[in-house]
Amino acid sequence: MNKAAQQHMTYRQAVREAMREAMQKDDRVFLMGEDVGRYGGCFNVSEGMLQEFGEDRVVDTPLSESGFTGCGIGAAAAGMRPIVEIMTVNFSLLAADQIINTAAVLYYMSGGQFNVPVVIRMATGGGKQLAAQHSRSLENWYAHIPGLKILTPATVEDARGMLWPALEDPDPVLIFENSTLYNYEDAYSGNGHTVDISTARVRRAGSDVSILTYGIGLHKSLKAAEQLSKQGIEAEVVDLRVLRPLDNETVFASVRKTHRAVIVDEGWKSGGISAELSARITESLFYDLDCPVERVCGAEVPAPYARHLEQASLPQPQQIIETIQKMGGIHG
Amino acid sequence: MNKAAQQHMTYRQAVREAMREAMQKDDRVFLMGEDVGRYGGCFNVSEGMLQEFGEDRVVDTPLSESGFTGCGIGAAAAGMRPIVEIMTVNFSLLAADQIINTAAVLYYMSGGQFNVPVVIRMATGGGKQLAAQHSRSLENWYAHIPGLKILTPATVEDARGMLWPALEDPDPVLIFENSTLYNYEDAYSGNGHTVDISTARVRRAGSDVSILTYGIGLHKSLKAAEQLSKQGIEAEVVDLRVLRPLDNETVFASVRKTHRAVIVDEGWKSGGISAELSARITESLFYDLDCPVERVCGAEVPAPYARHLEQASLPQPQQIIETIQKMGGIHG
Amino acid sequence: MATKKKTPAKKKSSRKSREKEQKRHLLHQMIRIRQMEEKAYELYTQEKIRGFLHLYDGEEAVAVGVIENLQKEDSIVATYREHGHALVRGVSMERIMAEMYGKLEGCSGGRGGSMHLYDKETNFFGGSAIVANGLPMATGVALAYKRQQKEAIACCFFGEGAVDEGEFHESMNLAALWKLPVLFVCENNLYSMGMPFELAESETDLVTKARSYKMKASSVNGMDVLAVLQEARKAVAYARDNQQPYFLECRTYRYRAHSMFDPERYRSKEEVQEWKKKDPITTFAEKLKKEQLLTDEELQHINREVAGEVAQAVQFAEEGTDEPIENLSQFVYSNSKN
Amino acid sequence: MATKKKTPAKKKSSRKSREKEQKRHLLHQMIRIRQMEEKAYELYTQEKIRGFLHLYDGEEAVAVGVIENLQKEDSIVATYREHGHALVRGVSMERIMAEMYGKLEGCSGGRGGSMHLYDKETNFFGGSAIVANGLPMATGVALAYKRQQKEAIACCFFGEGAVDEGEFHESMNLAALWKLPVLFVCENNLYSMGMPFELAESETDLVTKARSYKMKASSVNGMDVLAVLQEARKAVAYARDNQQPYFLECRTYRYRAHSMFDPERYRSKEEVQEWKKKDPITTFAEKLKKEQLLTDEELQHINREVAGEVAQAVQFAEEGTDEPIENLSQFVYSNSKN
Ligand SMILES: Cc1ncc(C[n+]2csc(CCOP(=O)(O)OP(=O)(O)O)c2C)c(N)n1
Ligand SMILES: Cc1ncc(C[n+]2csc(CCOP(=O)(O)OP(=O)(O)O)c2C)c(N)n1
Ligand SMILES: [Mg+2]
Ligand SMILES: [Mg+2]
Repeated sequence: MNKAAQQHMTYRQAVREAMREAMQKDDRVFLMGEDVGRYGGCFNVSEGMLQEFGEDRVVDTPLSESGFTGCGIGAAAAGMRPIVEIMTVNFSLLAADQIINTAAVLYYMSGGQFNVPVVIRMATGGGKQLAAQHSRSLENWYAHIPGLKILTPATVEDARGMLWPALEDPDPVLIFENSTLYNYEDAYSGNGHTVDISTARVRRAGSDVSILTYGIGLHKSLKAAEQLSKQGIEAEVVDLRVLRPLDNETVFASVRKTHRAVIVDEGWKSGGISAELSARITESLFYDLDCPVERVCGAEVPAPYARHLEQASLPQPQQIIETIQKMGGIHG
Repeated sequence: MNKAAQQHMTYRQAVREAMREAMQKDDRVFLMGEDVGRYGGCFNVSEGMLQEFGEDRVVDTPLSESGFTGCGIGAAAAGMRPIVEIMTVNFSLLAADQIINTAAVLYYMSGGQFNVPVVIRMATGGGKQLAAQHSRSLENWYAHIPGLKILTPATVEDARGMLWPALEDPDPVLIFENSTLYNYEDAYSGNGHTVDISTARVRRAGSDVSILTYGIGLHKSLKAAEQLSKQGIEAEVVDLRVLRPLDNETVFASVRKTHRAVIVDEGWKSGGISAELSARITESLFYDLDCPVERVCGAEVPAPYARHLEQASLPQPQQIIETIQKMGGIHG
Repeated sequence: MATKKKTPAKKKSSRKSREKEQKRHLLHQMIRIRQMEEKAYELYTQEKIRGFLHLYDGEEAVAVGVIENLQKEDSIVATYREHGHALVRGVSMERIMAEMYGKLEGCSGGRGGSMHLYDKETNFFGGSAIVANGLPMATGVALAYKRQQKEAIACCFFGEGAVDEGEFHESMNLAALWKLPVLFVCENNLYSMGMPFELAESETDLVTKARSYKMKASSVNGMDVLAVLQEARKAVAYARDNQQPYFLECRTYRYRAHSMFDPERYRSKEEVQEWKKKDPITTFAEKLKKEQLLTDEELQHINREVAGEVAQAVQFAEEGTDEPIENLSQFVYSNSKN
Repeated sequence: MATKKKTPAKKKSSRKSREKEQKRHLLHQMIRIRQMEEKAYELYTQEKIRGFLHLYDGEEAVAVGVIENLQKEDSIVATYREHGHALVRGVSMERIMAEMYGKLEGCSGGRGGSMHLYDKETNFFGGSAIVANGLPMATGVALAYKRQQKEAIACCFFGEGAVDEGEFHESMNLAALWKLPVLFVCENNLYSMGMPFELAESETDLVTKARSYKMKASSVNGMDVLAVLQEARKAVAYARDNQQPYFLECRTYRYRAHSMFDPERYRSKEEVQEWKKKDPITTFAEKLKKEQLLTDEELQHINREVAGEVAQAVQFAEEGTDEPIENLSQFVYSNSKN
């Protein structure tokens, strides 16, 4: 390992560095969104970028989610490489028309003529007592839509490395950053290398059960896995990284090995990515399974404000542990 | 059976009669939407209602999906019983904010003070060569959202009988009418009775496999079941009717009996209702299953215009038949 | 709220005393908001209150001046910056404070928090934290009232940032087209988070903008509670009597950060200081003193009284109960029929 | 498209002949649209064309008058009523017809159909069937051009129904605020499906509405191709030279049903007849004849020529190939890198 490997970086810095680097590399890239400039980004992600790149490339937009997202889509179709920031996924509902009726279909509808190389970043997730309108994890929802690619960086490395390939991708890519991760800090090699945006990754090897997760769920799952290990249960933790298209191979390889699967997702259970993974696993690996696939998901309620209620509505390591302990034939 | 039982009625007429009756019964009820009045409804559903009920109760709205849907939500919260018609689910993306950020959460967020007894009707589905922006089946998508109730009438009886209980329901109810069903005609008892809006129904009894479906899928599934029957395979066809909350009991009872399940849904497979059902079945009936749950869904592409391509993208009876024939241990 | 004994007197002096009473009442209401929020700020730093907290310091004259004109049967639709509106509408400080604590006794049962105060009793329809999302709702409430042939109006508060959103446009058109009794109150505090008004709007004359929907509109100094009171009185009367919408811009300023986290890189300390000189509470108190409607002692008395109310509200909140976790799913759906 | 030999002459007569040529060209273009759509109508009744089909009869002067002013590097964003725009932009009638047939040779490879004509070659960005959905895109295209320091503008066509949508509002504000070279062309044909304009808009003076975004705007008789040509020339020049948006209302009328299914309960036959008297093609042909720029014979010649073009387009479409079903998923995602 080189010296730079000692470097530490927050997830927030990683996203910022990724954007800075992209802007330096390619002058078609620009950032637009509410308060990305003067304010420094509502999560302080783009701090200093206005000063570095100027108003033409770090564009504060009025409160017009549909307008500016559509604008980014149009600019992308006309040769630019915009990074559109929507503060949180909850506000993206106001831009749903542009994302789904335009970005997701333009390439298909035009018979392969107009592609939309836009990157749309947004914060997602709950856990900050922001209540029903500010706490959703709708990446699941967008993952239902053909034509979109859905990335969910959970590590500093991915927050740093996914943006450039997303910009290089000719199709619309949505990047969901769990807002509770912005302060998360980790070692970072510092060499600015990119990562692939098509595969899932095994973040912890194990033989007894596969935990399939992404985003904030990765961190909770790793915690649970540590605990389980003390009890002699070795969980393999798979970070999905990309929710659309899903990387079946990595998931299946893990489940084939462990014969058990639990999906951990802060999003609502019904019709979420957890349902899809469960369905795919039973479709393809039915006879490999030692017991039914389990799901540990967010409670199906609008997020409550009160802390104890909100925490109860989110998947916790303890729940993951208990779910796994009860799985058929598990030892430990 | 009484004489009225001989009566026939189209699905379109059934929806219209349901609306007329509701307006006659309860003067808090009114209909609002684009072209519901003068034009008679874009699918001719509300023809004649403007003349019968006047402009105050059959309200032609400007092209403002978010505005008039939110208006209906507000009016509902203030004591009215609006039926909001959004022409098709594709345009409802423009009203996603009001449906999800307001209607779905108001009751919860206000600690049980303000309920939203609005009914939002919209056409859904493909098959009419209307291409990518006009052919989606997004009822799946809305079924992911806690706080909403999702109805999918597939029969004349349900088209006629679901509206009133939906209006009586204190919560926001979305009714999805598959646009290819409007001309579908069936016997109707004519006594205007209502139906429950909480259960699934077995539309055809069978012992070998359960086909779980709804909307247009019901009709395709029944066709497939007839064919299969000739080959000695008796499929039980379950019409889900309500996509949220799902009626687990009826579904599970059927699968417990047949030990095999196929889900038929015109919507996209990944993360749709088919995934959810598959996941629930394996979670609860893993050891009852003779083979993995199968899914026959819409191809994951934006709808193409060309007829042969579009038809290839939609589930067809033949596909259902072939899927079932290949299921483990099926005789016939 | 301020319960002063009325002394019988000649007609003129009775009008004078009514005026005095009303003015003191306005002052009292503004001070209640200010003090409640100062406490909320403090409690936030102590992590008693969590989530986002959007304070209204500097803007009190708007809520007080407008809401003073509303009748009981009117309704209010507000934003996430709505503590003041809820309070002067008549939601008790105790229930507001308890809500910010996330307690069952809160006005939304602890499920809403600072951004989602609700109170059916006073027709307070919340508390929406999606910018401009309340405008269609207010329009719909007014539509209901019109259908029900009530005399009531819907009063909708929102920031100038909401004007950029499509929902503003659609609601303005619908309300004007259908002649609905909505009072749209735009609290123009010159910033939406860090975005200066003039960088967000191609047309900064909001009255012109409102009139482009053929809606009656006017603008008022939102730092002057009497000016707001008077202009809003006309606006409310217009909406109610003519069954027509009205757009009222109140030019104001927020002293504090947008929410609790905000480096405030977008404006200067001097600018904030300049606006503080126009403070709606201190300038109004000065004015009353000059008019000999208020003594220093009386002002202190009001402040002390309100401090007592705040202390009691905090105690109420502190003693509040937590919703049992098994009730997490309650209110996702209603149980009863309509 | 009409390729006439230029005869050398004196300056004055050469100007005259240029004028003559241009006018005939305009007429020719309008006739091409009209005839192509008459054929499309017929083919629809024969179920050769399916889905929705929105015809432009009566509105031809708008597309022709505006697009005539555009340069090759400009782009167009249109709606589902876009056959005419595509055609006069330079997409061949053959590829348009093949698209309506759903053939691989169609300008969208058969995936788009009537509502989704696209052609990258001519910067024709489609063909969106969601009302107002093209306005943000056009704004974005203009933003790109401005950043790229191209001289190009984006020209966006939409119906007056789109004006009610929030996306109109947001796009107008962004374009004006950021000074983007977009030409917003509102085709005001007085109805959005069955909704009469005056029942949908609180302010029916669209120029006033556009100006409320501080956008330069004007209105023109959309039944008069020369008027449109001239007004659009100014508008295009303004947008290009000043790098600013422009809003142009073209007052026009559609003769046919909204799409192919439409009981037309919302307007009278007489009203349609009245408008037909103002037909952009017949009135313009009459005018040219009066000005002795066109003879009956020449008109017949044009009509015949166009009929030939239409026949050839139909033949092309008929002979087109079907996309193999195994390619269904092609173009959901691109395969190559950017
Ligand atoms: C649709 C939407 N976009 C963005 C946000 C994030 N946000 C919350 S408040 C705010 C600023 C709103 O400014 P303004 O309307 O002027 O009200 P003020 O906060 O000044 O009272 C923003 C951008 C949001 N809540 N909703
Ligand atoms: C967002 C949306 N809402 C509704 C529709 C259905 N619809 C298609 S065209 C149309 C009328 C549009 O009228 P206008 O904008 O005036 O254009 P015109 O058809 O008159 O050219 C409607 C309501 C749609 N396509 N998109
Ligand atoms: Mg503001
Ligand atoms: Mg029109």
